[in-house]
Amino acid sequence: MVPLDHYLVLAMILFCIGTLGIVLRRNIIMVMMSIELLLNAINLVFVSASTYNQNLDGQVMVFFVITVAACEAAIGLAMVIALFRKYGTIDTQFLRTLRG
Amino acid sequence: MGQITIFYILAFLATACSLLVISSKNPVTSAIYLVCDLFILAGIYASLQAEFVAAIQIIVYTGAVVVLFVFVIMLLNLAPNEQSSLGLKLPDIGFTLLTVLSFLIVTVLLVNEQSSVSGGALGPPEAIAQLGGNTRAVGMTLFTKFVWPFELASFLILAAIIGAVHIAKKDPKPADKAYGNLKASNREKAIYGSP
Amino acid sequence: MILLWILMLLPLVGAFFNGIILRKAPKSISHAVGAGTLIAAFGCAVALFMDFMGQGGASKVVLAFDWIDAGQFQAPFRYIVDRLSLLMVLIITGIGSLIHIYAGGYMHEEKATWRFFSYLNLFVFMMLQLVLGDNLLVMFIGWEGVGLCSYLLIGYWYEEDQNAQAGMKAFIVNRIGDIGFLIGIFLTYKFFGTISFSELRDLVFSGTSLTNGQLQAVTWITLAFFIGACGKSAQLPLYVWLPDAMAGPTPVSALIHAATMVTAGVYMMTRMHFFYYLAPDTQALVALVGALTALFAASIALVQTDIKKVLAYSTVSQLGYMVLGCGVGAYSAGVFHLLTHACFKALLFLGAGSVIVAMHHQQDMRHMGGLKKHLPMTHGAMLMGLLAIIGFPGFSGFFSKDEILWKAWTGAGPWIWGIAALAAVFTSFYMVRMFMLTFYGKFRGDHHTESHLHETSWIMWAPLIVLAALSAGIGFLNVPPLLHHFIPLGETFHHYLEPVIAFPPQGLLHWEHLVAEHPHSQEWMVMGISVAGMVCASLFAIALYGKGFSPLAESLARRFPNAHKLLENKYYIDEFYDAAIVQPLKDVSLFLWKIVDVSIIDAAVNGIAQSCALLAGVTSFKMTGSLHRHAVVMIVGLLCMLTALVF
Amino acid sequence: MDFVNNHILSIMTFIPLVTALAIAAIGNLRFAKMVAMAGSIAAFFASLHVWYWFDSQTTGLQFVESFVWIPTFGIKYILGIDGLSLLLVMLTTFLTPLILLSVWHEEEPKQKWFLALFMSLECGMLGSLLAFDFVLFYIFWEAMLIPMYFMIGVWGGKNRVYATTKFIIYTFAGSLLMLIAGVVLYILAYEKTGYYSTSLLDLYQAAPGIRDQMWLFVAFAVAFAIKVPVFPFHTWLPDAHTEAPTAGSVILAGVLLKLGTYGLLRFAIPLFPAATATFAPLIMTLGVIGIIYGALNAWMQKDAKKMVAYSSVSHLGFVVIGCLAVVAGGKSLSPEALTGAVYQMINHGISTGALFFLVGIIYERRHTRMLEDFGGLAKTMPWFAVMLITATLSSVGLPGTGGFVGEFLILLGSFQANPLIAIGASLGVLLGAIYMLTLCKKILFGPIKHEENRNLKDLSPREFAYVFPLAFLGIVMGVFPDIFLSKVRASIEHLASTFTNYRLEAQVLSPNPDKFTWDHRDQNTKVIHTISTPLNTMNTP
Amino acid sequence: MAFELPTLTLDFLLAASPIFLMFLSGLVLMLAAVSPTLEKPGIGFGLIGTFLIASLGASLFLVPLSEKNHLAGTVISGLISAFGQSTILMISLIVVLLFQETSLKSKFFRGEILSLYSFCVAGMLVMVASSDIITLFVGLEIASICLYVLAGYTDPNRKSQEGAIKYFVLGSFGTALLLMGFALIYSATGLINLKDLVVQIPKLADHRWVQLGSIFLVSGLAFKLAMAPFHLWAPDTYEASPTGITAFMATSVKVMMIVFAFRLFSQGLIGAFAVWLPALVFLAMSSMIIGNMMALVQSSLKRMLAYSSIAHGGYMSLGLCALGTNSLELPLSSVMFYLVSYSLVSLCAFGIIMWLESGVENLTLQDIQGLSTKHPWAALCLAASMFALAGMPPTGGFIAKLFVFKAALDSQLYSLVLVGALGSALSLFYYLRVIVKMYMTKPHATLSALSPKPSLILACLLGTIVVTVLLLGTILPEALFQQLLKAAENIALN
Repeated sequence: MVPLDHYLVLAMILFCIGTLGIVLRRNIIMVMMSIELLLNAINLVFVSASTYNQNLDGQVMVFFVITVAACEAAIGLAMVIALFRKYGTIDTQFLRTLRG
Repeated sequence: MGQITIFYILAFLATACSLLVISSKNPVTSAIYLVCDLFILAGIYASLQAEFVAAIQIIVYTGAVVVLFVFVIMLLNLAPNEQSSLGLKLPDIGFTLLTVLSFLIVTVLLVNEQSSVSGGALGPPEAIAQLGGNTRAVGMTLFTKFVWPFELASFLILAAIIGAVHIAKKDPKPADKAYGNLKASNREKAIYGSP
Repeated sequence: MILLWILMLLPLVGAFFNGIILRKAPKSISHAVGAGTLIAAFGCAVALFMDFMGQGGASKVVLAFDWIDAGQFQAPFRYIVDRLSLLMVLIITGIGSLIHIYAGGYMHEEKATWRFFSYLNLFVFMMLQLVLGDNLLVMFIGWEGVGLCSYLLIGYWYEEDQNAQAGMKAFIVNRIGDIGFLIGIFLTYKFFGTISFSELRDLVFSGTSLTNGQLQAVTWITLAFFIGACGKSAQLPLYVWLPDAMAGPTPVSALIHAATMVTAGVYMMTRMHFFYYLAPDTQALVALVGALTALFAASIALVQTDIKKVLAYSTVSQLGYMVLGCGVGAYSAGVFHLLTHACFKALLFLGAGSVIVAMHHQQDMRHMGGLKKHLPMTHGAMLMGLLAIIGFPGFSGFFSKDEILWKAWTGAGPWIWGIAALAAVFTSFYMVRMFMLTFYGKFRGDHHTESHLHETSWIMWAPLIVLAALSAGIGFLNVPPLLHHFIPLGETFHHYLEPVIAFPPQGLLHWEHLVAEHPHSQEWMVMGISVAGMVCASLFAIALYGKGFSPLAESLARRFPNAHKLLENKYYIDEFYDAAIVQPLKDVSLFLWKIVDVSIIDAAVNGIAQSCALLAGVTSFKMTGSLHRHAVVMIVGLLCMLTALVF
Repeated sequence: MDFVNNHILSIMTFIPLVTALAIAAIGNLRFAKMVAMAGSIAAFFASLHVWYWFDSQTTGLQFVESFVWIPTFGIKYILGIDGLSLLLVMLTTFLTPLILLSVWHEEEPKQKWFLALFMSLECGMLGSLLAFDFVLFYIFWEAMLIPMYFMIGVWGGKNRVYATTKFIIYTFAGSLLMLIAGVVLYILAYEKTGYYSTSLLDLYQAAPGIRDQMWLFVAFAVAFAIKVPVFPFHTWLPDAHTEAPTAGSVILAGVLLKLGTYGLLRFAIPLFPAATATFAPLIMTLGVIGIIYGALNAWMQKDAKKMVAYSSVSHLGFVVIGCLAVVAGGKSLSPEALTGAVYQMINHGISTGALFFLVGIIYERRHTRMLEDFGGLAKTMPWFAVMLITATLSSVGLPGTGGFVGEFLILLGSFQANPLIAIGASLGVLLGAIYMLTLCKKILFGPIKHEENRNLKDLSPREFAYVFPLAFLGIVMGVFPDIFLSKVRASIEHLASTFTNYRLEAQVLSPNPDKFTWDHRDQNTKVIHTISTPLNTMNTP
Repeated sequence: MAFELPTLTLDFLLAASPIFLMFLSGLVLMLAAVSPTLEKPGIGFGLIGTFLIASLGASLFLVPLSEKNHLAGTVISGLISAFGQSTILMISLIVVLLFQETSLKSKFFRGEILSLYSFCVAGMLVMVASSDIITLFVGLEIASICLYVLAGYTDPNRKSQEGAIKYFVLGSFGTALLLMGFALIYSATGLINLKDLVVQIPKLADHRWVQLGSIFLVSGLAFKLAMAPFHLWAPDTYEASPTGITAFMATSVKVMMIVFAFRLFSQGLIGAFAVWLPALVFLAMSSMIIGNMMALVQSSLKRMLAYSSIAHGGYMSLGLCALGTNSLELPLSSVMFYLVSYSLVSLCAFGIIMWLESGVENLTLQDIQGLSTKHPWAALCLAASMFALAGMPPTGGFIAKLFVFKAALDSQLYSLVLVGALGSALSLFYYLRVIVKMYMTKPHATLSALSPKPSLILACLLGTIVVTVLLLGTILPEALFQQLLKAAENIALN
C-alpha cells in the first residue's frame, strides 16, 4: 500500500509546478492551464484522501471541482477571446495599466 | 509492491507532463501535455479505486475543458512571439524559483510519518462493493447528502453560461466604445478649456 | 487703622482717575489729582505716624483680606505698621508729594500728562505695598509693581526706541534679581513654613533655637534675597539698568531712581536683618559688594558729561554705601543714609531737571556753564544738595555717610573702609565737577538757548527749597556720640529704630564688635581723613573745572588715555554683558529655533510621516501591475506563514 | 426645574451641540449669529448655575448624572464635576461668547459653518471636562478634533492644510495610545472587580502592578503630553496657532491645551501613582526644558502669533511641572503646586486668549503679523496698548495678575519637590519677561515706521467688549484668587491624598514588582480590592 | 451506511427562501432579458428591487432563534446566517439604489447583468448559510464567477477588462489555495463539514497536514478578504470596476468571507488555534501596515479606498485573532459590528464617488478639489464617511474599532493592537487628504467636469447612512450590539 503522504507530496509537487506556470508564463491561456494543474493537484489530494479515509465525500468534492473548473475555463476563455478581439493580444504584459 | 511501482511510474510521468505543460513554447503542445497529464492522473485515481472520478476526469476534464482550451488557442491563432515569452524578468525568475523551491522544501519538511486517522463514515472497500461499486456509491452520496450543492451546481453553470455569453458577445452599441474617450476628452476640455 | 487704608488707596485712586477717567482732562487737572492725592496721602501718613508714636510705637499687623491660600501656604494681604515701615511711608509720600508738585512744572510742555501722573501714582501705591507688606509676597507685589512703573515711566517717551529699550532693560535686569527674591521665598517657606515677617521674626527671636539645617538655609536665603536687592538697588553686577533708566523724565529719576524704589533693596535687607545677622558670610559679601559698587560707580561718574548720568552713577555709588552699611550690620546707619540720600539726591535730580528744562532738554554739561546767574534759585538749592552729598560737615550726608564709614572701619576692616573712603573722595570730585561745569564758567551752549535761559516757575523751585532745607538739616536727627560735645543732639534716629532692629539670640556672637567700645581717637581719625579727602577732592575739582574744562583737565585725560577711555565707556560693562550673555543667548535661541526646532524635532516628526509615504511610494513603484509579480507576492506571503510553522 | 437641576451638566454640554445643529439648519447668517450667541450665553448661565450651587467643601463629584450606556461593555454615561474641572468649564463657557463676539463682523456666507463648528467644539470641550467615563471622555476628546480641524483648515492662513493635518494626526496618534492603554486598564479593572466598567471610578480601582503602571502611564502621558504640548511633542503647536484664525487660536490656547494637563490630573496621575512618582523627574525636566526652550524660541520669532504660540509652550511647561511636583519621597503631590497648576491653566487661558485676540485685531487691520511691520501703535491705538500691556503683564506673571499666583504656587510647590527644577523653571520667569516685553516693545513702542500704522483705528466697542473682560479678569484673578481657589481647594487636597493612599495600596497589590508579565491571568494579583479609595460620594453598581 | 433522500421540510424551505428568491430573481431577470419589451432599466430595477426586498424580509423574519441544520448539514439557518444574509442583501439593495442614479444605469439594469448580480448575491447567501465545505465551495464559486464578469464587463473597457482578468487569474489561484487547504484537512480527518471538525481537530492539532492545510485555508481566506500580502488584486480590480460593483465587492465579499471565517475559526479550526493564529496575526499586521501605507500615495479615490478596505480587513481580522483564547461571543459580535459599520460607511463613500463620477471616469483627488463649494452636501457626506473610516468619534467607526481593540486586548494581542493604532493614525492622513481637497483647496478646473444630477433618492439614502453611522457611534451601539451578541451566542453554543 502506498502511504497517503506519497500522494500528498505528489500533489504538492504538481501544485508547485502549477504555481510556477502562473508565475512564469506570459500567455494568459498558459496561465489558465497552470490553474488547471493546480486544480488537478487538489483533486489528487481529495481522491487519495477519500480512499484512505474510506469516505466518499472527497470524490464528490472532486466532481464539484471539475464542474467549477469547467465553468472557470468557460469564463476565462471568454475573457481571453474578448480581450483578443478588441486588442489583439493575450499577453499579460498588456495588462499593466493598473498599477501602484 | 507492484502498486508502489506503478504509483512511482505514474507520479514521475505526471510530474514530467506537468513540467512540460508549463514549459512548452506552443500552447497547443502544452494542451496536449495537459491531456496526457489528466490521463495519468485518471490512472492514479483508478488505482485508488475511484473509478467514477477517473471516468469524469477523462470525459469532462479532458473531453470538454481541455478541448475548449485547444479550441480557443486555435481560434486565436497566436503570433509566435506571444507564445513563449516569460512573464517575469530574469532576476525575478530566479527569485521565484527560489521561492517555490523553498516552498516545496518546507512542504516536504512538514511530512512526517504520522498516519492519518480515518474519519470514514463509509467503511472499507467491501462496503462500497456491496453498494454496487464506486460509481453508484458516489452517486448515492451526491444525490442524498450533497443534493443541495448539486442543485446549486446547476446555477453555477447557468451563471457561467450567462457570463460567458455576456463577455464574448459583440458589443451591441459600437458607439459606446468611444464613451471612455469621450469622458477623457471631457476632462481635458475642462482642464485646458474648450477651444 | 482706617488711615492706613486711606493712605494706601489714595494713590491708587489717583492712578485710576488719571489713567482711566481723566484721559481727556486738561493737564492741570491731572496734575492736581496726581499731586493732590499724594499730598493727602502724606497728610495721612503724618497723622498715622503721630497716632502710632502716640501709642508707644509698637509694631502692629493689620489684615486686609486673604490673598493666596493653597495647601499649607498662606499669603494674606497683611500689612505691618512699625517704625521702619512708617519711616519709609513718610519718605515716600513726603518726597513723593514734592516731586509730584515739581513734575507739574517739569511736564508743562507735554501734551497729555494723565499717563504720567497715573503711572507715578501707581508707583507710589506699589511702593507702599512694598514697604508695608507683612509678608514677602505682598512685598514682592510692590517689588515687581514698582519695577513695572519704572518700566512704564522710563519708557514714557516711548516713541524713542532707546527709551523703550531702556525700560525693558530695567525690567529684565530687575527680573534677574526677582528670581533671587523668589528663590529666597521658596527657601524661606521650605525651611520655616511661613513667609510672614512678623512670624519669621517671632520664630527667630523666640526661645526655641533654630535647627542647624535652618541656620544653613539662612545663608542661602539671605544670599538669594541679596541677589534680589542687587537687582533693585543697582549693585554690582546688576547695576547696569540704572544709568539707562535716566531716559525717563527727570522727576521720575528723582522719585524712583534716586529717592525711593532703588532703596527698596536696602529696605528689604533691613526688614530681614534678623536673617542677615544670622549669616555672617552673606554679610561679608554684602559689605564687599556695597563697597565695590560705591567705588566702581563713583569712578565712572568722574568723567561723565551727561548731567543725569553723573547723578545716576552717583546714585549707584550712594546705594553702595547703604548696602555697605547693611553689610557691616549697621542697619540703622544704612536706613539713615537712605533717608538723607532720598532728600539730597531728590534735590539734586530736581535741580538737574530744572537745569534741563531751562536748557531745553539739553543734558550735556559740555554745553552748559555759567548758569548761576540765570538760575539763582536752582543754584542755591543745588549747592545745599552738593554739600550734603559730599559730606560737608554739618550737612546731612556728613552724618549718615560718616557713620557708615566708621562702621565699615570697625566692622569690616580697613580694606573695605579704604574702598568706601576712596569712593567718598571720588564723590566729592565728580559732584563738584558737575556743579562747576553747570553753574560756573562761561556758557558753552548755542546762542539761541542762552537767550531763552531763565529761572523756572515757582512750582518747580518751591519743592527745591523744601528739599534743600531737608538736605541741610536732616542730618541732625542722628548725631554721633563723638560730636555730642559740639552739637548737643542725640542719636534720635538710631533710638527710633532700635525696637525694630535687633540681634537675634543665635547671631549675637558674630556681632560683638558692633556693640564694643572703640577709642575715640580712631573715630576722629576716620572722620578726619574723609573730611580732608573731601576738601582736597573738591578743591581739585574746582581747580580743574571751575571755569569750564581747564587745559589741565584735558591734559590729564590725554595723559591717561586708556584709563579715561575705560571710565568714559563705563568699563565696557554693557558691551561685556552684551557679548558674554545677550549675544550668546540670542545665538543659542536662534540655534534652538532654526536647527533644533525646525530641523531636528519638527523634521523628525514630519520625517516619520514622510518616510512612510516614501516607503509606500517605492513599493507602489515596484508594484508594476504585473500579474506575475502579484502572484509571487502571494507565494512569498504563504511561505512566510509556512516558515513560522516549521520553526 | 428638578429636571434642570438633575441634568444641568448634560444640558450645559449639549446646549452648544443643539445650537450647532440649529445653526447648520438656519440659512440666514445674521440669525445664525444670534442663535450661536444665545446658545453660548445659555451655556454660560448653566455653568454659572453650577458655579453657584457648587459645594466647595465636598471632595466628591457633584451634579452627577449616570446611566449605563453600553451595558455589554460596561460603558457608562457619567457626567460629574469637581473642583478640577469646574474652573476649566467656567473658562470654556466664558470664552465662547467672547470668541463669538470676536467673529461677529464676519459676513461671509460660510461663516455660518464656522459658528456651527465652534459650538460643537464647545460641546466637545465641555464633554471631555465633565465625562467621568473613559470611553465617554475619549469620544468627546476626539470629537473635539474635528471642528478644530476644520476651523484651522478652512479658515486658516496660508499654510493651513499642513498645520491642521499635523495637528489632528499628531493628537490622534497620541490619543490612540491612550485608548489602548485605557482598554488594557479596563480589562485589568475587570479582573479586580469582576465586572466590566469603563467608569473612571472603577478604573481607579484597577491598581495595576508597578511594571504595568509604567507602560500604561507612558501611553496616557504621551497622549496628554502631545496635547499640552510638552517639549519634544510641541512642534504642531506653533504651526497650528500661526495658521489658525484668531478664534481658533484663542480657543486652542485657552481651553484645548489645558485639556492635556487636565487629562494628566484626571487620568494619568491618579490612575498610576507609582508610575507618576517614577516618571515625575523626567517629565518635570521636560517641563523645564519646555519652559526655557519655548521661551528662547519665542524670543526669536518674528511673527507675533508664533511668538505667543511658543510662549504657550513655555507657560504650559509650568503647568506640567505643577501637576507632577511629587513631594515627600514620592508619596504625595504638592498641593501648592497642584493649585498653582490648576490656576495657571485658567490664567493662561485668559491671558493668552487675550493676547491672541489682540494679535488678531491688529492682523485684521494690517493683514500682517510680522513684528517688524508694527511699532509705535501705542500712539495710534492707546486702548489697544493698555490691553496688550495688561495681557502681557499677566502673561509674564507680574504680581497682582493671575499669572503670578499660578506661577508662584507652581514654583513654590515644585521647589519643595525638586529645587533644581524650580530654579530652572524660574529662569522662565525671566525669559518670559524678555520675549513678552520684546513683543510689546516692537508693536507698541518706538517710532511709527510704517505709514499704514499712522491711521489705525483704536479698538472698536465690540473689540473692547471681548478683550476687556479678559484683561479685567486677569487682574481680578491676581488680586482675589481666593474666589477661584476656594472652589478647587477640596478637590486638590483630595487628589493629593488619593495619590498617597492609592500609591501605598498599589505597592501592596503588586507582590513582586521585579517580575514583569503582561499576562495578568498568571499573576496572583487578584486580591479583592478591600481598601477602597474614598473616591467620592458616588456608588458604582 | 444508509443513503436517504433528504426530505424537504418547511423549515428548510423557509430557511433557504432568501436563496431561492435570489435564484428566482436571476432566472426571471434572465428571461426578461430575452424579451425586448421587458428589457428596460426601470423594469429591471423594479424586479431586482422587489426580489431583494423580499429576500431581505425573508432573511430577517424567517429566522429560527437557534441554529438548525438542513439537508445533511449543507444548509444552516440561524442568527449568524441571518446576519450574513441580511447584511449582504442590505448591501446589495443599497448598491442597486446607487446604480439607479448614475450614468451606468443603462448598463447595469440589463437582464444578463442583473441576473448575474442576483446569482452572485445568491451565491453569497449560500456561502454564509453553510458549514459544509462542498456547499461553501460551490457558493463561493457562484459568487466569484459572477463577480469576475460583473467587475469587468458591466461596462467593458480596457481597464475593467484588465482588472477582471487579473481578478480572475489571481482569484482562481486564491480559490485553489483555499481548496488545497480544505483538501489537506480532509486528508487528515476525512471530514467535510466544519462543524464535525470541532471534535477531530484538537486531536490533530500537531498533524502536519492539518497545519499545512490550515495555512492554505487562511491564505485562501486572506485572498478573498483582500488581506496583505494577498491583496494585490484588490486595488487593481477595485479601481477598474464600475464603482457600484467596487462598492459591492468591497463590502459584501467581506461579509461573506468574515462569516465564513467565523465558522472556520470558531468552529472548524478552533482546536488548531496555535497554528492559524500566528498566520492570522501576520496577515492582520501586514494588512494594517501595507493597506494604510499604500493608501497614502494613491491619487485615485477608488484605489485609495481599496487600500483602505485592505487595512480594514486587517482590523476585522484583529477581532478574529481574538477568537479562541477567550469567550467567543465578544470577538464575534465585535467583528460583526465592525462589518456593519464599515460596510455602511464604505457604501456611503463609494456612493458619493459614483454620483460624482458622471462626468469623469476615475475620480482622483484633484477632481474633487473644492467640492464643498459646489456640492456641499456631497462633500459633507464624504467627509463624514472619511472620519468614520478613520475611526474618529462620534461615528460608528470608532465604536467598532474600540470593540475590536478590546477583543484583541482581551487576548493579550498587544503588539497587534499597537500596530493597528499606529496604522489608524497613519490612515487618518489619507482620509484627511480627501477632506483637505474638498474643503481646504481651491476648486480645480476639473471640478466643473463633474456634473452629477441631483437625486432625491440618493440624498435620502446617503443621508440615512450617515445618520445611522453617527447614531451607531452615539445612541445605537448597544441596540445593535445586543442583536449581534445573540447571533454570536448562537454560533458559540454550537
